[in-house]
Amino acid sequence: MDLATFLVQCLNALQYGLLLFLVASGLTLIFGVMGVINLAHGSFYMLGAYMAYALAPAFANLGGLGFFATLAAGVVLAVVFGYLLEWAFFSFLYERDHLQQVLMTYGLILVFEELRSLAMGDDVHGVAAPAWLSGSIPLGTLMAYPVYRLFISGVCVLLALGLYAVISRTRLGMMIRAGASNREMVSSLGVDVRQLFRVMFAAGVALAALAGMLAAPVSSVYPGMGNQVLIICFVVVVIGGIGSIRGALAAALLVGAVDTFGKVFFPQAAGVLVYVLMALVLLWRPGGLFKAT
Amino acid sequence: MKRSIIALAFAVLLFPLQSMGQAKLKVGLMLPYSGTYAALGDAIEKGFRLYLAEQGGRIAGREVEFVKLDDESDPAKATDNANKLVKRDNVDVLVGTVHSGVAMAMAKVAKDNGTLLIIPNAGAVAVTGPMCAENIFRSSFSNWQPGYAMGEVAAKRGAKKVVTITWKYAAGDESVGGFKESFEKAGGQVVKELSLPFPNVEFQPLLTEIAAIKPDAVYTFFAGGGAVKFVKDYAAAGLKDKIPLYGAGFITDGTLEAQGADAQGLLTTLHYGDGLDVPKDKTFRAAYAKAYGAQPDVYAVQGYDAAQMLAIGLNAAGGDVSKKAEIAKAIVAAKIDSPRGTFTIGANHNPVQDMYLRQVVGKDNKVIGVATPALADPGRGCKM
Amino acid sequence: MSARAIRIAVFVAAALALALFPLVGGKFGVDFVTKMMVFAIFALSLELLVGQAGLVCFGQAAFFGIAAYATVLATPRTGAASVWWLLPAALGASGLFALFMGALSIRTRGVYFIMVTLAFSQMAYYVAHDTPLGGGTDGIYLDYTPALGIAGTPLLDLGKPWPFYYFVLAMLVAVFVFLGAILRSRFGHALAGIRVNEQRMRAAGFSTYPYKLAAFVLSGLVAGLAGFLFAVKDGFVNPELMGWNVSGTVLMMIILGGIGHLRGAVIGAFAFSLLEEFFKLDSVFGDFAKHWHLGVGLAIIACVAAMPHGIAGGRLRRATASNTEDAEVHRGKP
Amino acid sequence: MNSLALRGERLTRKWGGVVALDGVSIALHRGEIHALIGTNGAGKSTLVNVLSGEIEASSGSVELGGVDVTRWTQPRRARAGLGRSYQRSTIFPQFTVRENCRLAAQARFQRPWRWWSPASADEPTHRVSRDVARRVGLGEALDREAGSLSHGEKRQLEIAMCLATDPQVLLLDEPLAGMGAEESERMLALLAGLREGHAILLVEHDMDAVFRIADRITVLVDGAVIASGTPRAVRDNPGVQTAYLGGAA
Repeated sequence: MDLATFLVQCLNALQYGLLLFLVASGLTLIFGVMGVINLAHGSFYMLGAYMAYALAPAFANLGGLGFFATLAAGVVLAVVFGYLLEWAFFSFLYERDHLQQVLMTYGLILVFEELRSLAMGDDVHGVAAPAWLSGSIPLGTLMAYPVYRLFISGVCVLLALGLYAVISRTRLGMMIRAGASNREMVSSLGVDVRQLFRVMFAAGVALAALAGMLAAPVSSVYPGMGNQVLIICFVVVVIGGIGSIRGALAAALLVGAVDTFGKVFFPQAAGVLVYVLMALVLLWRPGGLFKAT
Repeated sequence: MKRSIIALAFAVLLFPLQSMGQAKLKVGLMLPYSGTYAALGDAIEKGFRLYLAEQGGRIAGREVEFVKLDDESDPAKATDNANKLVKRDNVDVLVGTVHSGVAMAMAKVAKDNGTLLIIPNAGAVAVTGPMCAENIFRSSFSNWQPGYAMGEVAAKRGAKKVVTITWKYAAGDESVGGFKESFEKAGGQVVKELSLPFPNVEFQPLLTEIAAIKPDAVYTFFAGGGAVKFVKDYAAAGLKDKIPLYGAGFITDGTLEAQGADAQGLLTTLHYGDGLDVPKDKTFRAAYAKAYGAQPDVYAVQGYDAAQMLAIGLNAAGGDVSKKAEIAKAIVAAKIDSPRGTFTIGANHNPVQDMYLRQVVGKDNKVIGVATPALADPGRGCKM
Repeated sequence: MSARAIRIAVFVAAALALALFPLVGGKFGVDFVTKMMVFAIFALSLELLVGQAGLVCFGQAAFFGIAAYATVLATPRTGAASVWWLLPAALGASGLFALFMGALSIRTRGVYFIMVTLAFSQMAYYVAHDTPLGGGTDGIYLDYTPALGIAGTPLLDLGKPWPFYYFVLAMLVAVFVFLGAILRSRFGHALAGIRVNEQRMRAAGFSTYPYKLAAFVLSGLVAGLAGFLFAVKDGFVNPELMGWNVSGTVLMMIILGGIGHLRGAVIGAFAFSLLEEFFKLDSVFGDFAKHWHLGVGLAIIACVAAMPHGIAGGRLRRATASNTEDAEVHRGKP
Repeated sequence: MNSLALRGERLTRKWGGVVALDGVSIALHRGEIHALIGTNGAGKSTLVNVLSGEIEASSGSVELGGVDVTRWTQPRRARAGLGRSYQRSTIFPQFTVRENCRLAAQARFQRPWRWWSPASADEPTHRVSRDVARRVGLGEALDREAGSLSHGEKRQLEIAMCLATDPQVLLLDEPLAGMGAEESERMLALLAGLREGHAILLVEHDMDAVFRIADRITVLVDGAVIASGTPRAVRDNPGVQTAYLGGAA
């Protein structure tokens, strides 16, 4: 592998890892702060992708801005959806044991998949990237790198920085950090925990949905797309340490790199490598790379 | 609790028995009605029903009754599901399915129970290879066939060095195997076989690898969501106009709307396509459109032909499904007048058919010629 | 009659009912009940972990699938294998994987444990899925039904529905009795103690890790037995046997039947299979039957929502209470 | 004869930046009740946890019967004779009193692989559970479900479970908490009876009780020992008076 190819592969790994981070960050926050295991998180990713598909025609006449309008509308819808969902299905789950959380959210996956099937059918759909992002940057004679993928990476980096700022600088962030290491303490700080959880959950849903929307043009939208993402995000969260945004970022990038280079160098074992990585991390640090204490 | 379980047991075990006792021909449709392949299952059933409607709802003089079952494309439940149709509903014929793994399980059940099975899609080579049996037929293709045809095309078009890329799963391996066989026979060389785990769709690293290898052409086998994404990524990586992409037909079947401009001009091989100069196709398309208000696809054709094959066999056996030897003899001897053009059934019960070379033009897979005429699957390992 | 005598009477009656069922069940009925009994064994394996040891394992399908694959792969190409060594081989495979998976995952707790077991079972899934060894995604056939005999004389033809039915029934009874004995033994009591309050058990001097690991491996072995029976029954295995919805399904079974006692797993396995069939009945749900997942999903959600104190009662919650012990140490008196 | 049973040397435990224990040294002797007092948050429970091995010390060492056990896990220390009770009741509520004691006793004779023999048929553990239940005054309640006991009885059971493991050292975390006067008296009598043959660390809030029963007292403030000695010496210690006892003493 020559240097140019290697660099491009690094770029690929980075982009994939960043996208994973976006989904996994919501998952790890919901785990860490609220103590809820949410199997339905992948469904929010799917929801986002389908929103990108369904909403795009509504904003088509806005031209280049239509894409951003779609994203904005999707995020708003996702927040509202997450808020209502938390109220309806999750608010009473916090006191329950993990087994019930697993069950409830497993039931939700089934329901979401069927509702998706009823509402949108079972076909595969493509989503167009906005025209001004759909080009490629030529690299050397044959290689080219799609601009849209750079765009995804850029957005993810911005979001990661934004998340970092929120968590390390704001009062909300302080509560999140406190909650991740000690849930009961948050309530003793005089915070309305129910409201905090609802906001957190909505934010988690929005992050996953946004990831889905961003990914839609490169991944297309198809049934069952959420479950695939879910399990790899579990791996990311386990490696990174539950509740740790920093950990999620590091782990997502690590998983992205292992997956990308695994495909190139060990195509036979590519599917398993990520799990081997997880096993190794567990051996070394059962609490993940960045255990939230 | 206990009482409700017993009540449930009665409902589940005994309910379907009510409709027994007539001399209707029971056809068990075991197809995906939910999940990723639901649209395919639907098209197959519509095709099957269209032929039946043309025959006045009867096959070999017997009224047809359908027993439908959603196989969910889940091989873990496939044996149970097939058993349910065979043992509980006592179907005379099994028709299904799309997913190869499920079809493998169905073949096992059909072989064990001697039930007539017609597979209207799944291309698993084993079913008409080592698993072949007198009572198992396929109206579609084997995964090997489109690949083999494309190998010849690629060689004819002057490619010497080719990279293949597919999901690491049986259908992909079989398709690539077919391609490699004919391509290397014609003097070409497959320099690298790339693959990624099914149904992973993160192709970017592999595309980078292709760009680094710089082959003369790329052969690919993907279907459904993966096909859409691969074609788009291939174009986005800037490879589309520089390295020709050849594929088994599924890469552009039912996916063109989603692929848009990125699929234009792609060459694929399959046993069906748009703009075929076959009279039967024209009447079929018109009838299908009239009946369902939509254009048929290759899956509908396969469903239609499954019904035709069933009719041919049963007519020869006087409507008696137990006369398996006569059914098999009639089907193998027949020239089947299909919308895809006339085809026959080989000794291993897989279609011997023209493989068309098709090019994507607009939203059509336009047939531009015959890649390999009357291509028969070798049926390796089949002993009948 | 004492409660214990009643329990034994019900157990004997249920076993007798199952033993007599083939006389009235018909071909499909025998098949269907065989399947349910295999799943009952599978559910029992998970009940041991979840209900008795308090370990919520979401990767149980891995053991089931690995044993099924081992059964197929260890059968020679030329003829039938003897049950006497094929079954131990299958159990060995699932037991070894359980040892590996347990050794790593038991180091984690609570939510972590659930995710880690899920991820490891996916790893097993991908191995079967991506390597040509087991036929890849399409799966692989079991060409010869294993032979059960003593010194060359065949005892039972497991390829025939009736003998196989009774073989599975015997296995189910054996597993039930075996697990019942285990739970009454000192090991079982220690597990119960660990489930309710692991910290207290450690303070008393129990090294809880080996206990949990032993339970994990034992559970893997029992699940492996179910996998072996499944492979023999279907004569075909596929990676989806290790898929996460299989793990989810079996979890659902034990919850439906009621966690905390062995009979719950058996009742749950039967009830769940029947319920699933029920939602799929065209004659009841018409065209909507194809969206039967929706029915199952809503039923599950209703189930959770309707039972505020948990189907499992308070038992599991306390089991996870020890997970927050560290946090309580922080909070209590720094 | 050396009566030293357990010794903690310069034990420090930090939580992030917070120092919960700051170089605490403590020695427990057989035949003595050693009380540990201090305000809420002074680090009493942390010290008990560090001594019993439930949490690791950031630095310092623990010696049990002259053996360095700093690196030992809690179960190993427990098997070597270090028993503890918890502040909150940690009995197994669905089990009977007998079962609770039996389970604790089982830690001594584990033999878990004997799967065919029911736990209830195990004579040695039964004998132990009968003995310890009688010793703490629950001899009549052997077959009651532990969850149905009164608060005081639950605390007694807690002690019984400690005893069932046959410890040389007992770390008792607030055994009198939440008890009525009569129950407290019974418990104090019980503790006094245990002095013989055991080294006892008693964490307690009830000052009257502590000064009545303790042979030695250690006072913790902000994670550090400010005084240690006989009850009289501690009572007279001016530092303790200002920091802890206020003007009351």
